[in-house]
Amino acid sequence: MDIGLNHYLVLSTILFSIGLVGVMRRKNLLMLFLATEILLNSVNIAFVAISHYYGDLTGQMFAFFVIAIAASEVAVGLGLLIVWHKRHNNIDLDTMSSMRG
Amino acid sequence: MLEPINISLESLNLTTLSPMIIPVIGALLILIIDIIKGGLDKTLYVMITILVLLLNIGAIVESVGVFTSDGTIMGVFDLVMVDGIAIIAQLIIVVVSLLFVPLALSHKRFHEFSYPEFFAIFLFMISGFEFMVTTDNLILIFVSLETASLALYTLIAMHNRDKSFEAAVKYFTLGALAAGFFSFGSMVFYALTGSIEINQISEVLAGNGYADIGFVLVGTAFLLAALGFKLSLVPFHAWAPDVYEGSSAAMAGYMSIVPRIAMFVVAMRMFEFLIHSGVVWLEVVLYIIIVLTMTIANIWALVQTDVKRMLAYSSISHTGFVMSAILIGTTQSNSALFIYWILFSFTNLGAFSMLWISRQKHLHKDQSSDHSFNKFSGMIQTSPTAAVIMALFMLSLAGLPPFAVFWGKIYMISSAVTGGYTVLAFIMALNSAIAGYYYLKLIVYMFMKEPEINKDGTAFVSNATLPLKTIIGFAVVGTIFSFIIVNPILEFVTALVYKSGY
Amino acid sequence: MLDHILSILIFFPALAGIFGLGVAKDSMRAYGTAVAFIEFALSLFLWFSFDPTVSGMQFMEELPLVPAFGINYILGVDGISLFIVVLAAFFTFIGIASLSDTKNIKNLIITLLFLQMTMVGVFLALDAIVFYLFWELSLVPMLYIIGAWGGPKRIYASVKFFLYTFTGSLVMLVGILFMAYFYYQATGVWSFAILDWYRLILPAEDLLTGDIWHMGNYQMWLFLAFFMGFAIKVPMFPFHTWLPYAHGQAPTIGSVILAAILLKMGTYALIRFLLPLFPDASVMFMFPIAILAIIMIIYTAMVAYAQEDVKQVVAYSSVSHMGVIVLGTFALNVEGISGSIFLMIGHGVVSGALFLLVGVIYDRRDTKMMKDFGGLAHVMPRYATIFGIMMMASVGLPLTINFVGEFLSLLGFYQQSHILTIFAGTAIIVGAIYMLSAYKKMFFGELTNEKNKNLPDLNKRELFALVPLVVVAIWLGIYPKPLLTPISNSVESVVQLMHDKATTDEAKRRIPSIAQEIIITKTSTKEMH
Amino acid sequence: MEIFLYTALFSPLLGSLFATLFAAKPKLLIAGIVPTLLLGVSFISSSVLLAHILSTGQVVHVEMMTWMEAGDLYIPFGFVVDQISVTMMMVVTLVSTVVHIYAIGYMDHDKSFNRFFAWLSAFVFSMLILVMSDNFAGLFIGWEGVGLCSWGLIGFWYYKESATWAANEAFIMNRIADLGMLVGIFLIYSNTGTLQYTEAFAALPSLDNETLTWMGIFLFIGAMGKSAQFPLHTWLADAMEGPTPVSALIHAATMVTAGVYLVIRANPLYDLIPQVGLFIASLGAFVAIFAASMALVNRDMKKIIAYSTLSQLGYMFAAAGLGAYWVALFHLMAHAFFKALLFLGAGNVMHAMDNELDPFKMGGLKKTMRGTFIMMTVASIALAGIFPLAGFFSKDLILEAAFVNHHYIIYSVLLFTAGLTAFYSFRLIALIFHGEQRYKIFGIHPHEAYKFMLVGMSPLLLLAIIAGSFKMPYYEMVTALLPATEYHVHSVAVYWAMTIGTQLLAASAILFAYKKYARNNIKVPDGSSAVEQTFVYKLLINQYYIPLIYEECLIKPYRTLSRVFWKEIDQKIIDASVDGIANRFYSTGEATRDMQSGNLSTMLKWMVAGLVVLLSLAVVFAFAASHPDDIKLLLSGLGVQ
Repeated sequence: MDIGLNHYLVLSTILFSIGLVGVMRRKNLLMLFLATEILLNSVNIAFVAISHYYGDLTGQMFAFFVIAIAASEVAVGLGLLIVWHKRHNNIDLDTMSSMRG
Repeated sequence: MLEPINISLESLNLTTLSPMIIPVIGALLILIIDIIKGGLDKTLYVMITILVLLLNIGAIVESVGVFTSDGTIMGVFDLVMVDGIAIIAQLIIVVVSLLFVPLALSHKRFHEFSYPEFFAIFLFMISGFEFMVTTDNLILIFVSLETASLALYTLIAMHNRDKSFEAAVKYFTLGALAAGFFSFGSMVFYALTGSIEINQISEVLAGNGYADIGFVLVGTAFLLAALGFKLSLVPFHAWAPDVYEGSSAAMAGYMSIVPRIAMFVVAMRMFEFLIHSGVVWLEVVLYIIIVLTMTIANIWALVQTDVKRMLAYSSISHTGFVMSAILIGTTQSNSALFIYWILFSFTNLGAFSMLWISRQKHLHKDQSSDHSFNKFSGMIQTSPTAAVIMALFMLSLAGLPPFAVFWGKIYMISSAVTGGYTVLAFIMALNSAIAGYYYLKLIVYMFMKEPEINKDGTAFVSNATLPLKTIIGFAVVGTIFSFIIVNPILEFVTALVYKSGY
Repeated sequence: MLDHILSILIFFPALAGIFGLGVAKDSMRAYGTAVAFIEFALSLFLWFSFDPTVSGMQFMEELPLVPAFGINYILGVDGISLFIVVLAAFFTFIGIASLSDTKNIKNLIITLLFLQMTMVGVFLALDAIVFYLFWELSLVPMLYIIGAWGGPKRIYASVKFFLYTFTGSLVMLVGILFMAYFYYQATGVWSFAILDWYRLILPAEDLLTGDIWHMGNYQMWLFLAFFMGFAIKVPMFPFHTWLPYAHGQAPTIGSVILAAILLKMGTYALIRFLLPLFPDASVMFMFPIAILAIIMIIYTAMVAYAQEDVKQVVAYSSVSHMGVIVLGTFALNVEGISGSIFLMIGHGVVSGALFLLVGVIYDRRDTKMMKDFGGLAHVMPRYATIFGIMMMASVGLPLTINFVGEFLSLLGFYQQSHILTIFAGTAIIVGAIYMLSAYKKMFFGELTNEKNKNLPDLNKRELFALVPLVVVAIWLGIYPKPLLTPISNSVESVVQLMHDKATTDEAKRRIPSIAQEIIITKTSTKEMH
Repeated sequence: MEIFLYTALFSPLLGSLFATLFAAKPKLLIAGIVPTLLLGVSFISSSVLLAHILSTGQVVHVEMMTWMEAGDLYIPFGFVVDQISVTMMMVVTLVSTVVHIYAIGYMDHDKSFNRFFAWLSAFVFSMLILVMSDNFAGLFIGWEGVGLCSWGLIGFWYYKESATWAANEAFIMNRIADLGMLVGIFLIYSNTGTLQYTEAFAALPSLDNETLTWMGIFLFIGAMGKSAQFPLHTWLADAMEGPTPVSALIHAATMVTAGVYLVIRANPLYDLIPQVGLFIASLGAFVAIFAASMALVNRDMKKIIAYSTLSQLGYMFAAAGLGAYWVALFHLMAHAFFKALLFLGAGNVMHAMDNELDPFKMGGLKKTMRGTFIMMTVASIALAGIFPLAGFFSKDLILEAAFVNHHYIIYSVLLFTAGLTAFYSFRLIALIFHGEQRYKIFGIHPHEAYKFMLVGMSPLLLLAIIAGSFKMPYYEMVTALLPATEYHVHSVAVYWAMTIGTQLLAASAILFAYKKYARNNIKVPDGSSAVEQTFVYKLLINQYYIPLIYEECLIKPYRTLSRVFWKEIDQKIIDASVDGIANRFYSTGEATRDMQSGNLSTMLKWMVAGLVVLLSLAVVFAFAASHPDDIKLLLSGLGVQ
């Protein structure tokens, strides 16, 4: 059987769901970032597939931008993560709840 | 193999970019100055920023003229779309930023302001917001959204307190998730229509008569979640109070106004065509979300012990209030949205600035947080003027006439009435009744209790300098004499909104 | 001068309040008294330059505020509002003059002056939004007065007062916006000018024939929305519970202003808004409201009888009297409405005086409990006399100011319903019961309590405040004509307007037609097409 | 003539104001003299007016100024002096002048001497307004005015608990009746459109009988209050707490007769509704015997006289109810004279006895207090209706009226009451003035009152004797206004039989009373004697337990109910629910704020959850989208268009 658009979309959806689950389950900040990366990249797959399907480049452009943004997010994210680790030397989510209510 | 496309430069009509470019250039300038000679005083950067923003305003005013003469201008491969709401939003963004910048010149030194990067990033963020409102291209929206957000996370983190880092991390993580939502949503629409420009999407959808409504709704759900996060609509609001508490009062005030107006514009572009083309689902969901946002935020604001956190919740509830404009989706309601936000930003910025000038370096022993209520008790006796001004802002936020927010409120409720949302109108009214309580709470503390912590009123103006006082004075004047400026604003806004077809 | 006298009346006190910031603390009372006196003189000037034969608005002023949205700053005065304004000025003067020294008296007086601005504004505004503006604004100074100078539970009382009324008036605000929207639909222009609204006839179902719960029955819904706001202010039963707290905790001056003026806002608004705007709905709700009013009269009178705190007695008695006012208002005929307006003045004078009197003894003894007194007539004959006179005025003895109002109100409503009027008439009985027993507890009997053995009688300042009130209370009881004529003139035009606007037969029947041409002063907004 | 009218009306006010000037000051003789003189002036001008009326027969009518004017309502301050009001004026001014003179002596030692005269003259003023007004509103002013003054005068000794209680009772009971009167006034206005006597009465015949009946009933309710008719009678006996001159003036001669005056004044109305008239007459007869019975056993001198007043008022109402208005008025006048005299005499006795009121503790006073003895005896004879004193003529007329109108029950009741009256009056006389001097054991040294007081009382004495002779000229005068009902008993024989019979009855009652109480071995009853054990005695001495019933069934329930309203309903229900609503929001906030846990992964879960909810909603709606009309319908409730 040949791989059609739907398969890609299903794949991306699955990946996205995995990402969501990860986001919800992970208590480790780093892992959290990775989960978000999965989210974004699952979307990329879909974009690329769709743009191939339609035969126009917009989708791929979007994918590139997403990649770029993902990268810069990681930059900022890791920066924050490092500072946090310096101060508390852990990166456990449950420790950061000084503000509540 | 694509043929090379040749485009004439003027067809790009790059002038449309000018409002966004100016802050970028300014930011680069700052960085360069810092590279050439470091360790310069913050005042320099503040003033440069102010100048840049003034230029920016000039550019926007320019485009106002162009717009009023010959309608919406598309530029740069139709990526940039300068229409009425874009212009108004840009004006709000830049003016508020202009009001924000001097707050950096506080009496106590907070070292984020001593970094030139702070101002550079600030300017980048502004241009990001401006891009966000001047396009209907989902890519550009996405990119600019992220630019602005990432800059914002950094600015928050630069406040360099434990809480601020925590806030930044929370905001960032949730933001990343929201980004995922946004991209997925736009992906769905792209899949449906093969386009990522909102107006084309709407055409295509209208063309096939919303054949596969199910997927439209899915896409909308994702976008709604993403925008809802940025607008801090319940249930996507969870970050807001913490981030407000974590960041400096000034920054919190800024955050309560500028990012939201940008997002409002995006939401208008994204959702109103759906509503008008009869997507009942969106109406219902928005209705529920709005009511939830107004009510729950109010109810949680009731029980706060820290003024800044209370204001955070109150601004959430105000957002819900304003969001109803998008649900109603008439010209009146859309203009009401901007009018409300303009008037609201006066008062809210003023309120946060009042907190900012009362910011101490070190907390008093029986003071739970920076701006706990009991800190303000008996303020009328120790520093009456400050107390009266604070009370003024509170009353305005509570929507008491004749202060600024009142006019926005009546116009908004009236638009609900006119749009046929009777029940919603009453819910709005009753919510501002609930809100009355917690604004009153602060007034009670200030006017009716004996001084507890600050026996001498020094703490209330500990951070005050001339620039800060000027800003507050500006806010005060804007709040009290709003009834003079309401009419011109109303006419201006309505004209522009109407002309851009909302 | 005359063209802007109303604006002057409104803003002079506020301005004076701002300048008051510059006055030294110890000479503040003199300043306040002077300002209040000037204001009072101005109001008298307004009265004398007022033409009693004209039934419509006079001294109208108009200024665009938010013309794009039809909000204009429109002022005007007619027989209905004139005397309440004079009363407001009068009582602020009396109140400040009789003010005994308290902590930060400066803030207090400045607050009072701002309060006066809002009060006068409410009664002079002819634009719904401007009206609403002053209406809401009046809460703030009162909140501060109760909350800062009040008794032990002052914060609870003040916040309750604020939120309760605030909530009500927000519902009213929605009503106002609806009204403007309907006017917009009918005419294509936004306008909040009351006089424009007067010319708007809203659809209404007949209570007897039509289905009243039909959404299209706009009059009814709007009526309810407005009524919500007013009823809480009046305060109508069962929305009255904020009042005892407010009075119980407020300082004397607060109670005086509250009872004398602020409560009148509600009843005034009933006449200014509800009746002319929604004649059919008014008829539709005449009996329900009348029954509420009767409950107010009897029930609160009995509650007043049960009180142990003399101030609470007076507080509940005001609720009871407001019941009569509301009843007279909903008589929907000239006698009734004129009577209720006159009773507003009368109740203002009397209850204000009674609160002042309670304040006198509170200053001396720091208690308001009647069990602490008894036999005061021995030591304070003058005080007992004036209290007695005011008490008799309060129970509506003929030749005192209240009788005229009560008589006319009841007489007016008698023409709508005989039985209900008989019930309402019990006011004169139950009123006598609680007042006389309170008076007996305070003044009669042997002087038992040691602390009362050598209380000083009224001093000059107190006499200065009280004697004029006694004079007014009796003078207007004997010769009410100078007030009654202009009042009934304006009321006639209101009633005629209602009759003309009424659509249902029931309303036409209930609302009499006065054989006279009436003119609604036109505002500058476009005519109805 | 107007000038005399005004002087007659306003000089008492002047006197009152003058006395008020010194109200708070210690005793000042002038504060008593001046009002008295001014009352004299008022009396003289009233007599001038009387002469004027008698000579010319024209009514004096003035309209001083407008009082109320709103819509169709127009009420002036108008005063009229006609045959009726001039009679009342004469009675009022004369009696009150006498009482004033008397009071100067009586209140001699009272520290509130000045205040007393302020109140007393004020009363006269309101009474004059009451009788002279030419419209119902003015009548009502006077009506309430006298109520106020009687409140002030009953409670004159405000430090006495009983006095103040009686004062409030009187005021409130009158208020209850006044409500009836007010409603009557409303009725008249809403049916005739005016409150002026002449116009209103002119409009009456055109009204249907039912309306008229209601008018009559409500007005009469008002009359019942002032004239203390059953069941509103209890206040009158308690009102005796006031100083004796007050009892003489207000609660015997003038105020209590206001009710009778009202009925007489409204005679055109009551002529149209005989059924109500009959009711009034029957009630009057009932009250006559009812009060008399209570007077039989009572042991309080003043209360006894009060009850006799009550019973005489019953006579008046009986006459008025039967349409014999002029007779009622005539009896009113005569009664005013001898009853005032009786009271003032009682006042002297009280002074002599150090305010002792129990006649059983007196006895044998005729030696020491000859003048008083004579006066009271004469007054009592007049009261008993013995020929040729005033009482005979007036009372016999009433009996005749009853008889001739074939109301034999009323007649016999009244006749029997006449006997009782004679008995209890002379029981009193006998106990006070005859027999041995029982007061000695209480160590009291009686003394006669001041000369000038006795002199002051003498006009009343004279009138009590000769008033009867005015009958015919008076008849001539007053019937110009009132229906002339000249009674002709069927036969001379019956007439004489009746008259002599009545006389014999009264005389025998007197003798019986003397025989029983003028003995020397009267002992102060101490509840031991057999008589005091009988049920009837207990019933009478306790005033048929009516005050008790009022206390138990009206006052106490009212008190408790008020408390329940306050504590339970007002605070626990209404206020609590208001606060409850407010607190609900707050508590909800407190309860749910933990949802804002501040934990990052919880927040993430919130967001995802939100998204999931949205998606599931999307799915649901996608299915429902096939038939959107139902959705619209469902949503219209939300106001969504």
